[in-house]
Amino acid sequence: MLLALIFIPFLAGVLSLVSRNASLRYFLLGTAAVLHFILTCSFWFFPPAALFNNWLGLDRIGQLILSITSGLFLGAGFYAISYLKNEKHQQIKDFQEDIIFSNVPEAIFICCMLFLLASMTFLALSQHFGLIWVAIELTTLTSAPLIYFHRHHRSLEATWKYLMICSVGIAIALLGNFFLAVAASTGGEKPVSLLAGELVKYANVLNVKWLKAAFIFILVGYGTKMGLAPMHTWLPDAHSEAPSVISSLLSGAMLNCAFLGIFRTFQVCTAAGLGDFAGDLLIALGLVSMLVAAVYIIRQADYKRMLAYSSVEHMGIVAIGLGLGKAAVFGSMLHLVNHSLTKAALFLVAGNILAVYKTKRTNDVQGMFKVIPISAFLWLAGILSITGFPPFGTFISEFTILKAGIEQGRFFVSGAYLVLLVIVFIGFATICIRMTQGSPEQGIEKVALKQRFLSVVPPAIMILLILVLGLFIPSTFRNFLHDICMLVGGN
Amino acid sequence: MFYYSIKIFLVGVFLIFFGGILSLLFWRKQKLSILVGTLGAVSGSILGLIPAIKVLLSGGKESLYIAWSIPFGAFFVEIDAISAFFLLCIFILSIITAIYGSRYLLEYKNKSLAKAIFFFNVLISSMAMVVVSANGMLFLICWEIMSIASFFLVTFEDEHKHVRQAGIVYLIATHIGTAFLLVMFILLGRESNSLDFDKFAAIKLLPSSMASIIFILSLVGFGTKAGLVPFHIWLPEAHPAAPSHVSALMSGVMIKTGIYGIIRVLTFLPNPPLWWGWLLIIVGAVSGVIGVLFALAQHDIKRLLAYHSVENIGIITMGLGLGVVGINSGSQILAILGFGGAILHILNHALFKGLLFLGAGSVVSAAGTREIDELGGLGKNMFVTSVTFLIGAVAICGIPPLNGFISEFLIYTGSFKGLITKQLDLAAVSIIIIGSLALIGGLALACFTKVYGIVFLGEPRSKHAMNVQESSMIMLVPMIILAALCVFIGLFSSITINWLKQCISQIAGIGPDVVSSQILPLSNILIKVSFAAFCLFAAIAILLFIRKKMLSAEKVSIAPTWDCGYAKPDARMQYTASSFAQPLVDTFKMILRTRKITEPIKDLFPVEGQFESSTPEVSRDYLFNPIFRVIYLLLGRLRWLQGGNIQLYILYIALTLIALIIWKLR
Amino acid sequence: MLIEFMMIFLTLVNLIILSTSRLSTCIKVIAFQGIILGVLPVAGGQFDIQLVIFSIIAISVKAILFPSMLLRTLSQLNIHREKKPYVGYGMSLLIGLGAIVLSWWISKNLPLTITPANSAVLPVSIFTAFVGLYLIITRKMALTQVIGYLIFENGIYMFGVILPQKQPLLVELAVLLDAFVAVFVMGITIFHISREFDHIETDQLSTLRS
Amino acid sequence: MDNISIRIIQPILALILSPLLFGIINRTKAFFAGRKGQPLFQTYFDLWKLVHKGVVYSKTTGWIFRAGPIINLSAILLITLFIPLGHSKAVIFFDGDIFLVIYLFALIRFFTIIAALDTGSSFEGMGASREAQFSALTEPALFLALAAIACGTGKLSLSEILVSITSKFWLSHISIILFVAATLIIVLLTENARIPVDDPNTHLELTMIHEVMVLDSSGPDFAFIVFASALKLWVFTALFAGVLIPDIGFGFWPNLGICVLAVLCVSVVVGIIESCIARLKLLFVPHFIFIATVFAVLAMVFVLRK
Repeated sequence: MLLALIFIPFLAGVLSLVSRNASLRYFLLGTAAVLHFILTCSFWFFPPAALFNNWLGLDRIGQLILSITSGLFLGAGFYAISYLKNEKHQQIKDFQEDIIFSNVPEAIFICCMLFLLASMTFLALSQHFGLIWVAIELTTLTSAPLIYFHRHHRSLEATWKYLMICSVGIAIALLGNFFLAVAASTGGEKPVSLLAGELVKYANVLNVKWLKAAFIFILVGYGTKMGLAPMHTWLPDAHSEAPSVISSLLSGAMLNCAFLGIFRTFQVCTAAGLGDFAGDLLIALGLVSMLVAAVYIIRQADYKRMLAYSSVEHMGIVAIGLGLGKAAVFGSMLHLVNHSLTKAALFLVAGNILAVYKTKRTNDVQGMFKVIPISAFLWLAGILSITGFPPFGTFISEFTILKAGIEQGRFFVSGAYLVLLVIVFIGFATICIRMTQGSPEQGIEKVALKQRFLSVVPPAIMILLILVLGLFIPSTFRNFLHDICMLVGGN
Repeated sequence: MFYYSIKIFLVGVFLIFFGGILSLLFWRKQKLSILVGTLGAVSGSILGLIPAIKVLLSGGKESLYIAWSIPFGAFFVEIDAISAFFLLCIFILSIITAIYGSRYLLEYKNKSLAKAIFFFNVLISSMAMVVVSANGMLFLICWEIMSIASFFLVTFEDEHKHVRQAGIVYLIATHIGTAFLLVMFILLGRESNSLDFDKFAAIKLLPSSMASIIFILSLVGFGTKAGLVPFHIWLPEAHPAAPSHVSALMSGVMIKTGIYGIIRVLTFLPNPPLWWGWLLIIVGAVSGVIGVLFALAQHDIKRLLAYHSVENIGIITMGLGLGVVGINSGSQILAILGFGGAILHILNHALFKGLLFLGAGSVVSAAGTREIDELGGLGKNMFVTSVTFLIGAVAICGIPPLNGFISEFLIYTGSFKGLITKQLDLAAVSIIIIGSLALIGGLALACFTKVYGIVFLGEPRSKHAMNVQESSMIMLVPMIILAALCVFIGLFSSITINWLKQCISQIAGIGPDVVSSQILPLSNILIKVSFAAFCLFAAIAILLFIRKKMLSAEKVSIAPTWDCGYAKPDARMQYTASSFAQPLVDTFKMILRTRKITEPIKDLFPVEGQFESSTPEVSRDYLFNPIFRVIYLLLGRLRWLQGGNIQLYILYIALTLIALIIWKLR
Repeated sequence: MLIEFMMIFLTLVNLIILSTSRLSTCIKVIAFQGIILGVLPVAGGQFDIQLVIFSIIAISVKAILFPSMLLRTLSQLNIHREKKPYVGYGMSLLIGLGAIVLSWWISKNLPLTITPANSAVLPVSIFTAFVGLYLIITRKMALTQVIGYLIFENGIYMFGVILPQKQPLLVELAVLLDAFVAVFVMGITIFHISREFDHIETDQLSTLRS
Repeated sequence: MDNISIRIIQPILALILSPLLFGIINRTKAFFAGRKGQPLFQTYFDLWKLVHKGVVYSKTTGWIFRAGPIINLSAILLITLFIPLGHSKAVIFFDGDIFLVIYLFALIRFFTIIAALDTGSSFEGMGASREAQFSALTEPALFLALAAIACGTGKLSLSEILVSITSKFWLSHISIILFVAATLIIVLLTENARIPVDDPNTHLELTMIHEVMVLDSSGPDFAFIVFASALKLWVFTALFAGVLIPDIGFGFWPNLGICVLAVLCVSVVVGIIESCIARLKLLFVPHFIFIATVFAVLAMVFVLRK
């Protein structure tokens, strides 16, 4: 089963690479996404058996990440079909500078999307730290060509930075893995293998100092991929230059995958009684991320970059939640889900806005309610949700984290967290809400009317899910999240 | 059967909400969508009134607890006397404004009204839910929904820049307020490890420092919504921007939810220290005086009314402070008078401020401008509007025999009672209350004589005011009802005060029977007041009769106004609002900081001169803007981080690594 | 004995890289490093067949594939020298010397209970990693940065080699493969860069900011 | 002497005697100016004459202008029921009737002002504006003064306060009495539009406050207005006298007589003041009123000192 989960998208990718026929490719993309989703859903009811003596297995956290990824990919996949149909023409006029550029061939694009899905699945399933590393590197490599979809110098620059920075970061993470190996080997009489389960089980015999080193290196390494400041620098560039559907995938799914790597290491640390040590690090980086995000979100001139920075902020929130431990972990996990759904939806809507207004500058976008009412509504809902307004789920998760922080007496952390949240909100409110109001310039209205069905349904569903999560959390899901908290000694 | 009446309430709330949904569905057929929305609002409100009135009169609690799956959350709603009182205000004004709005909205040509109706209904239902929700999570969610709904109503005419600006200011202000509330609820929950209100109330022996922190947080958080100085900056922006019936609802009851929050928190925190009372009274006094002063300096009628909301919130807060002082000093009558005056004033303000905003609305829709100086002489063509507005104006100045006087009368009596105890601290707070109330009264009178005199009397000052005609009956009837209610409470105050017994006793934490025994002499006094009022009416009637007799023989002639010998009297020569207010504005210029642009006329045959004055919000210009400017500056300092240079980026990674190692691995 | 010499060589070539501006030299050095790294596991003396296979693969990738790829890119680009870097070559050399001392000191203080085949391996690996990172940070050419990345990874790889507990072969191979693909993609990107900008100086690649 | 039928004498006296005050004041001024001056009962003649005249209404005005005088007169009539002459109970009294009285004055002010604005004349507007300004400033002073005296006596109703100003109390609280009296006299001058705040019989409209507001009134309406202002003066003087002169304790009638006498004297004093002081520049009037507030606060301080 698990292998099937990995190989479906992989094979589909290969096929779409070789196939000559566009509609066939779309078909492949759609079917792969659907199959993958169905399989993933089935795992909720029939837990699959682990493979290769536990090298591949599906534990709670993996299942969470996997489900998010699969769900988002389903939405993004269908959105991508409508998007690609829009982007058919060979030569495209760039709207920022007067340059003509072409797109990466569709085959490569779809193939890479599917490969990305495969590698993310692989990551979610892999239980061995070596494999995790490999998988994360794979996600980087498969997503790089996607960012370079529009062949012009800005996306090229973004791609280059993405590649370089992430590779360096991941290399550092490799060193962290080696340290982990050292810690595992120098502790007890016989070396412990790098399987997550084993490490957790024998955590008490691990060598503490090396474990600490390992966590720091892995945190910085995977943190780069996850977008924690100040290693986040690739993120806004990549998200703003990639096609919106890709940005939504990167922001909604890939960041979580990097987070998974950190989470597993954190798991080992808590098991070894280093919870506070690791927690402090996570909180520190989390706060820095929120600060940096706040710096760039106020007065941000480009709404896609805005969303990207907000991803940095929310990754910071997730890190803080994990670092605070106990009740906060629940909030953190919930926030992971909420952020993925909201941010993905927002990026997809941003794609619609871009398609109609032909600009990424917030000042040039006005009167969305008159031009693209549905997208405008979704956009507004998304903005409210991403800034933590009830009745959206994000409010609950952020509130939970804040509550835990205050109840643990971490007043400075909680205070900074709250203040930064408010500042970010101010940034969003002053910039993004204005886009929906007012009346548009002439000439835009005509473009408006034809808005593809597929381009609004996925984000709409995601927003709806967030709304549901804000009003009602199924008890099974709640217990599920509680089990995840148990993994890191939460409650 | 036991939960019967709260179920009714919930059904009502649902009806209101459902009406909103329907009106959204029927957005194509404008008339229909307005109809269903209004019907939903009215019928739902009437249903909701039933349990509210029952609880308010008979006391007791109606509660319903349903477990809820979101963390710390529970669907826990409870109507006690306090909630019931606020529900009364909310639903009455909702019915009135909904009916009014159903006609008023038609003024907006070619604009989709369904959105306005929908959010209006959402606003009503969320307000109702806010005052009954007995669980922190539920409260916060309803609270924020209320904010969002009102935000969309404020930005209804979002094609104007200033409206968008107002909306943003409002949203940010209310969100910052909510941030304080989050912390407050979490702290309360920390003490009682639950977010249910009954658990909060069960907290005893709270460390006094913690209690004070919670109180301060609630004062800031709820004060922002209520519009206490200096957190009131959003208010004078938002109210003019919104459609008038929405302003009436917002100013009449929505900002009162902030007061509700403060009261609710006070019931959680037993035996408050004296300085809380001091704080409340000082904040209230400042809000009252500042509010009325700025109101005096405004030229925009709705903005002026908005500032008067600040003033009245100040009066209410002073009443609360007096009550707190009473509780602290163990003098029950003081507590009863303070809290009683406060809540009665809440009701009264809901009535006459609603009335005034509706009146302003009908003026605006008739004349098409909010500039007071452009109007004049509207009283002749708009008789009903002018009379109802006059009643509202007299009431808000606290002049007998109308309701505004009664609530101020209670607060005055309370403070005098505090004064004659000759205890220094009681006397001191009483002096503050008396002095500021007196000043507020005088200034409010100046302000409303200005508004009424300039808008409705004299000659039209511009073509806007030339040939206006009276609004339709659907808009007039609600105003008449409100005016009637004002008169009723003014004349039968002793009855009204007895209705509020339960509520007062619950706020003050005094047994109902004690309260009624304390209220008895008070209501006797109020009966005397009503008697005096009737004497007044009798005297008026008699004098009218006498004058009729006198004039029956003599001739009554009509002539132009005596203009002291000017050749060509002209409407432009009339006193304007700004010239009327100018002496007082100058007297308080060091607070108001009015900006004037003057171009005096020169030499014998002068070319035209000009004079402009504007009074911007001081606390925004001198308090908040600087703060935000500093924050933006500091954050802006960091913008070089994302310099675009990849080598630098990778250096960050290396440095972070080193820093973390040095931090944690030494 | 053998390892001792290897280490000395490695240190020297690292220093050379720091001080040279000639790209081709850098690439040759990469190849040289690759060979050494490939031999290193077996150089300890124990002849385990799995190890041998792996080292062969490693050599073929690190010492042959990478350099050839890079050389091909270089020939396409028709440029030979790194223009002026952020830090001059002499200065870089000094810094390199400092780094050597530092890495020896660090490796002294590391509580490494295991004994590697040779006490020099650890410091040299650290030094190598440092040099790689240093190149990435201070040089402007995209190509040089790729080279830096390779060296960086080599350093880390060396550290992995001295671990007593071998990663399973599969993982090792996967790691290699990843590195390979990474470099491959980077090569492509560099090609595009050169075509887009007709130079590969990444300090020009800074239009996206804030 | 709590029997209502006797207490009713107080308002009746007010009705009868109040127009006399203007006469007295004018005579005093005339005396100081060395003129003969108008007859003492001039005001009565004026009222009589006005009552038998017709009225001229401006075509700008509406019902407000017609209702104003009536409402004002009835309000002031109502007030007289609360004002005790001498140290006995008034016709109506209850705890807190002070507020009712003060706010009834506010009612009068309100309708005077809007009636003035109803004519649309710039002069009457100007008068209205000044009236609004000054009365807004006097209100705190009056309130604080009454609060002080209430605090001293420990009573909340006007009648009881005055009743409890016995000679004993008077001696023990002389400082308070004086401060309150000082406040009251200033308030009296301001509220009744006397010099130095306003000059009732100048005819330079620009300097007038109260007179200019009634420029357009005529006939019975004007009669009502004049009568109302006479009553207002009476009420304030009675209050002033009641506070200043203690209960000598010979029962109701002597007190009444003394009080009436005192009222007349006060009007003489007002006349003297008017003839000694020049009219203040309008900009200084707020300062003048502020002095009253200062006195009131001082009184308060002295009360709480005990």
